[in-house]
Amino acid sequence: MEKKIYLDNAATTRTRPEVLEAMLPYFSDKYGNPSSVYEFASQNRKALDEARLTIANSIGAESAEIYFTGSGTEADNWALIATAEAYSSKGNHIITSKIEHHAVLHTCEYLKKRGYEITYIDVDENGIVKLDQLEKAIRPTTILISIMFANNEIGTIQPIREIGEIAKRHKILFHTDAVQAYCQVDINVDELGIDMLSASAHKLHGPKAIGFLYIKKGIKIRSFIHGGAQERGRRAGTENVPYAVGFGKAVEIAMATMKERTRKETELRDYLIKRVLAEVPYTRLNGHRTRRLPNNANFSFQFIEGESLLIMLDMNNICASSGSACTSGSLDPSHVLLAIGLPHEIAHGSLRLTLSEENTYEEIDYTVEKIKEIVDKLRKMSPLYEDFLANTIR
Amino acid sequence: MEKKIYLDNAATTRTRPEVLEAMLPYFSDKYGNPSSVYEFASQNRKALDEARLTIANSIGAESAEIYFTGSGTEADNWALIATAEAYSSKGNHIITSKIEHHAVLHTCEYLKKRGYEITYIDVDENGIVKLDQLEKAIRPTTILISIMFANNEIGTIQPIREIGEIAKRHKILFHTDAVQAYCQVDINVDELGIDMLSASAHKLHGPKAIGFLYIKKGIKIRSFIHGGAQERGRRAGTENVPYAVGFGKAVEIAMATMKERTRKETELRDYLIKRVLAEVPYTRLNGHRTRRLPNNANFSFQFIEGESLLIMLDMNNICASSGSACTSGSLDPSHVLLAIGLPHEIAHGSLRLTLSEENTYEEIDYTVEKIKEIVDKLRKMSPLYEDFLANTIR
Amino acid sequence: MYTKKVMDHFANPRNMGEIENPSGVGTVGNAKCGDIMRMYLNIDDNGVIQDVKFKTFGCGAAVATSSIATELIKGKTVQDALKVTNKAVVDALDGLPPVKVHCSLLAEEAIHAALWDYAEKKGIVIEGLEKPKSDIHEEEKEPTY
Amino acid sequence: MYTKKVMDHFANPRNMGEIENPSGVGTVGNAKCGDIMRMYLNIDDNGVIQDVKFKTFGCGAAVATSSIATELIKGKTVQDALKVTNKAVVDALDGLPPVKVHCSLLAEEAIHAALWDYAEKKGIVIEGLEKPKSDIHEEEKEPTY
Ligand SMILES: Cc1ncc(COP(=O)(O)O)c(C=O)c1O
Ligand SMILES: Cc1ncc(COP(=O)(O)O)c(C=O)c1O
Repeated sequence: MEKKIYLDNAATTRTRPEVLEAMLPYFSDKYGNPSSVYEFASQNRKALDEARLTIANSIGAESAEIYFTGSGTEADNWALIATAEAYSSKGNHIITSKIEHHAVLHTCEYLKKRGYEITYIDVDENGIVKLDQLEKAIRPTTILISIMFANNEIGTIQPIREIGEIAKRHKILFHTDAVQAYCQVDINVDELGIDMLSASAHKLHGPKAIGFLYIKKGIKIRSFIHGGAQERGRRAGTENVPYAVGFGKAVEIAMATMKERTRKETELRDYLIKRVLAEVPYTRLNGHRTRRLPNNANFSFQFIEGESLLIMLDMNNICASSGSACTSGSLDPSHVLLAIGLPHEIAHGSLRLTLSEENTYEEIDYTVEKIKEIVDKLRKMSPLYEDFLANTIR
Repeated sequence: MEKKIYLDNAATTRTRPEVLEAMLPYFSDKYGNPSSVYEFASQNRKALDEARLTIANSIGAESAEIYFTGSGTEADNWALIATAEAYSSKGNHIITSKIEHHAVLHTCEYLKKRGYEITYIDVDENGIVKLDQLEKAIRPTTILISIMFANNEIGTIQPIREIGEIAKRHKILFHTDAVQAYCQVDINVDELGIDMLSASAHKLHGPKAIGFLYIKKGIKIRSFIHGGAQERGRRAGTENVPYAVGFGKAVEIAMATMKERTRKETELRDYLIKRVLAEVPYTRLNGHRTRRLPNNANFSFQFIEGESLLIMLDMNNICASSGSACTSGSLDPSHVLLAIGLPHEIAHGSLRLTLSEENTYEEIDYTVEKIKEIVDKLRKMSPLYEDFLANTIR
Repeated sequence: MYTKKVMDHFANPRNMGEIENPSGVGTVGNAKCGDIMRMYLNIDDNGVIQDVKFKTFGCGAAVATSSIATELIKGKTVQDALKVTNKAVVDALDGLPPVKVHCSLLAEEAIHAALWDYAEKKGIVIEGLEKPKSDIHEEEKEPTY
Repeated sequence: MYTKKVMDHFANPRNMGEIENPSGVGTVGNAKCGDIMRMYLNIDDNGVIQDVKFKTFGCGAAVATSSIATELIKGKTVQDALKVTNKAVVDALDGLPPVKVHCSLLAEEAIHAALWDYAEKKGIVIEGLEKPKSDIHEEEKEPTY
């Protein structure tokens, strides 16, 4: 295939042409600083607030509860660090899971160095957080539960409503990293008992490097980035008007198309999963079979290593990933795959394919054929496969 | 005048068409995540590193010393908070000035709540930091001196080299907020003894919401935003490739045109200052007469209030500001004008006009005429002016 | 930021100016906080406000609230003028941004100050009128830097 | 990320496969760390490496370093093969990314392991050859979560 096949939409997505279109006027024409007094600039404040309203509506929140950030990562950092500081008189204990994104895990490590205590809850073999363990982990000093809405590697969707109920029952704040789930599954913060929620535009065909943190009214956490009075005094820095407008546009489209889009993606995903499991031996699907993101498939191919597979797919114009993009280049296998109980050598041989509505059956067919060829080639090269065959034959 | 006259380039600037042009391919075409393995995405890492190199060269630094951030504000927060945490075993004392941007001042307040001690150095009537006071303020526990390169309100340029020498003599880290000075004055970090430097793209016709922090090699401060391994593990979050490329382009142009551009701006600025001081009675220039940013003029008009003046200028299609954009809407007069010794009522009546190379003599002439009319009108409305006249006549 | 009504009163303030030998004059606010209002009143023997003028040092909202306040009390009796609250001023302007609501308080206060001066000069007591604070910002603190 | 040379050796690995009844075979690395290399050697009576094959489980760099390492030692005497350092491997590939340099160490180690096996089988001592660590990652720690 000449054309590139992009199957890494969990890493980032193509900025939609309509989104770019919406942003364009805010660079060289309407470039005023939204904090300025004059009319020319204050129209940009309106544009910002329109985007904010679109986003607020998408999760059943109010405009005043949405704060733009410079990334999903920043939103996660903000939620954790500022809560930790604001509630330190109540306690110093935070509960999270073993399969969070590094934006949460590394922030927890940072907080640990500052004297906070962190409990990392286990997940079952499908990647679902163990609710009984979660509830048992709660102490009088627990100030925050932070559990992701859906996992970025294996796509498993967490029982958010149940976690929200546990948090509420124990009067503990509940933050969820919804960077992967946002605009892929229905989210209503009040119904689900969510106090804080992080999201990021570039996962839904918006621009890279803008996100938001939802903070429920009445939660008194301070700001994370200090300075000017932007974002109602809670997040300083000259506003990114073009990206906020683009984010708003991306959300508008994603919400309008959600039902039909995710139905199609789910069909294509299931077709992909079925073919791979049927046609590539010694292969497993990671993550929950049905409670998973509509666009996520994650496989482990025994006896081979993920990076080699990725490079060979790349040579065939297929863009895919193993684990999260941010950890590539590292020696460690994915902490998520280890958490669901995979042995190291199998965790190393994993492949994540994440779809968008732009992908076709033709692309998937081509990809499956290539996977078969490449896995075969790599197994022929693998001393592990050699040993396996020797043992089986004997 | 039908056309808008934009004289608020210290608040933000128009994104240059060439900059927008440079960014465009990175939205809907080359949209890959730079951390990904495949070729399609790794070309974006190259684009990122080219921008980084352009920026490094502009201040005599190395590529590996430049870290992109989500704003100038974030760069300031990072420098202060991460230094405070990294050096807390050495001490807890930070020295800054009374005229810093809120990105520094409010971060200092935050650190104060966390047990750090802050000394705010005075400035003289021209806004120049008192070096003797600075040196005397140094204690064995001092870990950081943070003094801005040039002030955003009154344009005064600080004696950075001297401050760098003091810092070096006492083996204390020196951070400078160069958001306003960057690409307006020559900066060589090594020659000036700067250990950390913050800058922001949107002040030099780049996009809003991208900045950088220069961190001299060997300085062991941790990251401020935790998560993925982006920016060599020091600043997490999916990279803003389009804006980084745009920032690089803006710097390339700004550096190439600096000499001629600032010469022109200085001329126009001096023309503006001369006319206003000569033609509007009871007016003073704030900031140093010559050691000031080439594009900054800041006046105080006695007996009138700044916001009224701004709105009336706006009615005449002139965009200007009083103090910093972020504090507008607040009751407090500018902390910078108070720090240079202005009484409150005079501080309230200030006007900042900041030029770009796009401004013309014609625009300045028109603006001066309007200022004269409006100041006259507002004084007629002012009880302070009434009292003044009554007292003078008597 | 401001409503059309505010902008109109700011751009074309009504009753701006002075009155020579007024029945009462009052000044409130202080320059430190960035707004000072002065109200001049001419009140006839029936206690009706025949003329009113203002001078204001302050932001757009300060000018607009002064202007509309003069309109609201002109032709009214002293007693009716006393009933003009800051809320009435805000409503008449179709609203003010939250950070600017204090301007409407200042306008109310300025009217009271002028009436107090009138009462003192006449040696009468106006029922329901308290001695106005000379400065409605009194309780606010100075910025820390 | 990788040089052309690395990509070439990865896409078209030289001497990939097994040798039946080799003079020596060695396996290093471990699956935990994501790379395992196995080297097969056929060494003639003059101590010259006549044939070499490899199998590798690992990343692109692991495959490429194995491949180039076989080229570097094929036809060499045991003594000359011992002089092939990991640096030589890296240079022959026109460089490796810093995080991947450990792969070249693994390749060096795999050669040594195969030579050790050969020496043990023959009951000889090869001067300058130390018993290879079975796992060059031994000293590295497990991730904390
Ligand atoms: C001196 C100074 N520092 C910091 C900032 C903050 O920069 P940014 O708007 O990119 O956050 C500004 C401008 O707003 C500034 O003028
Ligand atoms: C679950 C999750 N959280 C956080 C992030 C970080 O988002 P961003 O890249 O916008 O910083 C990502 C993606 O990178 C993610 O998948």
